[in-house]
Amino acid sequence: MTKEERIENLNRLSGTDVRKCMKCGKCSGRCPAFKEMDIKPHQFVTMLGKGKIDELLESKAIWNCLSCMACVERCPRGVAPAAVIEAVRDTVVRMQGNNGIKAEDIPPIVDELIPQQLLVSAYRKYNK
Amino acid sequence: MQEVTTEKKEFTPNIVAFCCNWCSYAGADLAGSSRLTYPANVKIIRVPCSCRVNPMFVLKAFQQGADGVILCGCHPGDCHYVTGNYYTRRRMALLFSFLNYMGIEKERTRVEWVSAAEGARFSAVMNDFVKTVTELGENKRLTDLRVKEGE
Amino acid sequence: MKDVEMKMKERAKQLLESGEVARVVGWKKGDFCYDPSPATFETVEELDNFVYDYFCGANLSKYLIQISKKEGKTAVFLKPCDTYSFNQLVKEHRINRENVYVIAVECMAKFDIEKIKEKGVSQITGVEVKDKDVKVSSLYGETTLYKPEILLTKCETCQKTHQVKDEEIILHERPERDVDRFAEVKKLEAMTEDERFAFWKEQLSKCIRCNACRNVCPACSCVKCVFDNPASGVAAKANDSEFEEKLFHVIRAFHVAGRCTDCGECSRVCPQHIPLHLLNRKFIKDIDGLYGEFQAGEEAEGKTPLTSYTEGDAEPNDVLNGEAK
Amino acid sequence: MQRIGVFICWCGSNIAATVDVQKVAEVMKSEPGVVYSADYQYMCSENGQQLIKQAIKEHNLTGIVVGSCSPRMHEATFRKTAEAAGLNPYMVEIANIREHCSWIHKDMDEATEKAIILVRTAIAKVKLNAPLMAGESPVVKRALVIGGGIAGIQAALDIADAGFEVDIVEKNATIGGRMAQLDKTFPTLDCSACILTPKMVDCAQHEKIDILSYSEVEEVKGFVGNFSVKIRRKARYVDETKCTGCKICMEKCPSKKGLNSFNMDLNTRPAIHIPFAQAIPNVAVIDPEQCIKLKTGKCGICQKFCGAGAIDYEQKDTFIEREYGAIVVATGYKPINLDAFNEYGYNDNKDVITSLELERLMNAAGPTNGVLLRPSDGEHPKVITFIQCVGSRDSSGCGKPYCSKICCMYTAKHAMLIREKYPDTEVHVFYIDVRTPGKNYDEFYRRAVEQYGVDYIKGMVGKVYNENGKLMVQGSNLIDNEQITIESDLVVLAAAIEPEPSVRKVATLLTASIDTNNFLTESHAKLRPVESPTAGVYLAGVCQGPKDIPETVSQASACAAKVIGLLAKDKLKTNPCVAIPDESMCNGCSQCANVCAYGAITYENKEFRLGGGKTEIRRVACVNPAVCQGCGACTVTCPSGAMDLKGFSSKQIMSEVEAICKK
Repeated sequence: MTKEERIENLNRLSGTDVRKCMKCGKCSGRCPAFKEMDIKPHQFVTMLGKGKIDELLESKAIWNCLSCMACVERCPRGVAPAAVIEAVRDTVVRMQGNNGIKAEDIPPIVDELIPQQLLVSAYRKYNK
Repeated sequence: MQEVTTEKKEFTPNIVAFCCNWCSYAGADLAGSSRLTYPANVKIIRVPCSCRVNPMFVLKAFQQGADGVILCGCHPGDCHYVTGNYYTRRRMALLFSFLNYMGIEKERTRVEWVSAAEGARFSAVMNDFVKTVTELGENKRLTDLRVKEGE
Repeated sequence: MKDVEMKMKERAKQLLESGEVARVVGWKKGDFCYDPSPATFETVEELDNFVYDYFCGANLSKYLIQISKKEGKTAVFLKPCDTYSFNQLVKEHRINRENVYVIAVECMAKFDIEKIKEKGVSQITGVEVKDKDVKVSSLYGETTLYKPEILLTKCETCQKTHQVKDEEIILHERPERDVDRFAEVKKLEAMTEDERFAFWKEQLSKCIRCNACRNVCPACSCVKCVFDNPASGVAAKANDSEFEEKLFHVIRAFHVAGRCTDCGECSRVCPQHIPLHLLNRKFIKDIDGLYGEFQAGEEAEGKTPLTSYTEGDAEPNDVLNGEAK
Repeated sequence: MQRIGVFICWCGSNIAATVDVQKVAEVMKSEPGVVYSADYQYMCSENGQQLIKQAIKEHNLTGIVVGSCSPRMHEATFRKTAEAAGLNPYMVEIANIREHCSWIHKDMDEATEKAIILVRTAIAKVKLNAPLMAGESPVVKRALVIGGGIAGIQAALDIADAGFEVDIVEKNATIGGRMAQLDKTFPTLDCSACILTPKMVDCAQHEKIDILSYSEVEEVKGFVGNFSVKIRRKARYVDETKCTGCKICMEKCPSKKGLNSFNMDLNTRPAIHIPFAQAIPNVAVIDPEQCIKLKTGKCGICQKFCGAGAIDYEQKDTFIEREYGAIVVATGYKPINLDAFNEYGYNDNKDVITSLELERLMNAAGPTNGVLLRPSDGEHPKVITFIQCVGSRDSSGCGKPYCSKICCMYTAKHAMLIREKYPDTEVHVFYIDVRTPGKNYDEFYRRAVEQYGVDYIKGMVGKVYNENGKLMVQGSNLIDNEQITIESDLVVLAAAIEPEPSVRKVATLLTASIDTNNFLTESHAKLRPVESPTAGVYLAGVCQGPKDIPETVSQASACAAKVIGLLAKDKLKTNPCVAIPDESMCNGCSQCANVCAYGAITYENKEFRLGGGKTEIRRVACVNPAVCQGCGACTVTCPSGAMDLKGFSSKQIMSEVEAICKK
């Protein structure tokens, strides 16, 4: 994948328009995992906008993000920083070349309380 | 074969342009005062607002031998009459789509928004439209939809 | 169907006898079994000729423009498709709603006598329907036809339901259907410009300008038609260029755009069998696609798609180039 | 039979260099209906016009076509020329053979041929022209101002000073509006009341101004110059003519627990009250929801104590109807509701307040007599955190997509005032951008930073939560790329502002258009910024868009200038090119009214003869020529073609089309 394709791919995966960001920092202001993150939520948005893909893919923060979606909830511009982080995380997982989860792994771990939707999205996320 | 090609070269289409008084007609004036040329076969009819253009005027033009009809108005949101061109936009979108459905070449009809400041754009739009219609050739279809002669 | 007719007749009688209404609008028997016609019944005696059967395709709504102006209340029997036209006319202040008592009647689709004749059956004396089989009796004997093949064009894709009623006479449930009324339009859209032009040229060349489509259309209910208006510049009488003659159908279709309820009467009455409904349906399809689903006659008030707008509407050029939305 | 004269202008060499003007004039001589054709160097010159006038008289012309520059240039000139020669000015058509021909074409033959067609087209049109008369309508020399805030006050004063009667309709019990609630005003820090109340008094004392407080507009009929307005005077249970404003009733009233809306509900007031000390009119009003007498029938103490005998529990809403020539809308704004922003804890913590509440807390006439005490415990706050853009620039759907414009400046003002009055207070401001375009505005903001040491933090707050009685404000510091938490005693939210909701009703009554944010739309964003598209209606203040006091006052004065210009006329000349329905063809279907942006079309039931002694009543459209602007939207909507446009009739345009297309 070329860099351009990768940027496009990240934009598509995240489904968010980074140009809508007005750089207010409310996402990072709200983030409960802020201190642990090497790249902060608002930086994910601005760096994707600037095409700094390599730095993002190197980031440790993608494993610190709790996916609590507080940043998405609070963003005044309808930008979804968590979705960008998620997109980077997905890309990294996929680049590792391994399926994170196999279909046959699922039944034993199914708990009745786990929402169906979560399973489906987890399967989609961790499967190449 | 030979004959057809020479005939095409000589063909100059007859174009009717409906322009709203406040934006596009003024844009055409500006094109004039800036000496921005466009072909002489474009003739402008002044209307107060693009929403004054009745589909019947457009049809009449075609039926009388026009080869292309273009409507120009203020940019949406800038209408002198506040909402006029919004109605134009719907009417003409539906009318032109309908004419195309009846087999009329879609290149013959066009709506462009040209402000009073866009003299250069007016000229560019007209040049482009004339070029498109010239390539398309003479309008034979819309002169008569009901009678079997024509084409 | 006989049971429905009985019930309707009974109800009409009650309404007239009690004086609740001054007249009832319905259908009366014709010379043959297949040509009932719209009629006004003012006395119980007149009801002897009342009929409601598989040939009562006519839309009664338009008659109410004049009738609803008369003194006293008028009861009218409306099929599902007729109620849309009724609402649209109320919206346009053409029908005085207070003066009309609407009785919704069931409709199991109506037959097209021309299609029956095309099947080689003539001199018809009656029909009997059982599921999808239609037993047609004629002077020459009996023939069984397949119901879907002899329906009026407007009934083929009808999924309409009553939009207005003061009471209803519905004895049978209508089977659910899943049909795409735009299928024919889509087929035409998929053709090339040349093919489309050839199609319409052939169709419209058949037109004899009898004005039947205009006269039957509930949307074409102008006090005076634009084609009869010398100031419009299209009236044939005022113009030697025959403009009106040549582009009649384009203008007519545009005039009813956003107001046409797709009742299909135009195609039903066309003596030349021009599929005029395909013109109207193109507008309906475009309106649905560009400005959101809209069914004229669903509401008895509000604006039509052509008298409203949004700031982000599609650009005409984009629509032409298939780039809208 | 029409007798047409054609006049081809050379425009020096502007036209003559590319168009063979003599040939054009010559060709036109043989056009049917043309009885005279001539060319001249400059038609618009004194001599050229003389030539036209002479020809009109000598040849008894019934219509003329001038082949010249754009009608946008000289149509008016030639109309006057025609009129001077006794020809109806609307029997003139211009063929634009300069801008649309000679200037854009180089080939003489081509340009001449086109000029011939353009002149022919104009001839075809003028043959169908009909003499038109500009209608006249009288002007009622009185203006209505809706809203008694600073915008309404300024507009009213300016109009009244020009000698015209003005009524101010204010829905509250006093005029003064939002400005009366403010403490100091930026960038000069004058006391708001000190500059506003004299203007309020001026209004009250002005012989031309009538203040209708506690009143609302109920119905508007008519059109520019001739509005007829029905106004509801709400029952205030106090006779305005008798009340002296002595306030004894307020002292004696036993029901004192009503929230004081003037103080943003931060303290209470009696059921009978005067909203604030300098209220105009200085007359009490009874809150019927709170008054014991009105609720239970028992009490009546205020009536007992009122020396003027002004209390009247039986009072009912009354209606008055007045005529106006012009209407100014100045309905103002309110801060948005903050329910959707629970991250700032506004509803959960007493010490999270809005800026407007802070204004009252800092005002000497406010609930704390001007001493800054926090609402929860009355203590002096030591750390105060301001949060800007609360609900502004928010496209997520919770707030408003626009910038509220005034918040940056008032926040700087608050921060500065607090630091000056209480130097031991720590003041932080979270901002996204600081926007200070205005005279002395940026200097003002910089003073807050440089002189008063206000801590500006670039970043937004993510949440405010209460921890052991302290307000923890957690937000971004984007410059240092860190997340910080400030332990605060008071949090002040710069809530977005939105148009006062009652503007919707006013807009509907006036058929004035309104945008998606409920701001009234101006006629042209740049060139007609204080006029509504509805003729005779003008816009002042925040009802048209966010703005601060200086801008509001300028706009109000601009409105006044427009109103004065209108009222100074005895009669209004109306554009005669308006829509006209042919009643014999009208269906009364309402489609035309649906597309009319001006509300110019109404319907009435008319009786028509059907022949044979029969008649029929039909609903038909009527166009008010004083309101119609002549766009023609209705003409295309009309299915029967009953609606036509004078000066641009269907027949005229059709004939132009024909003239152009004929090969």
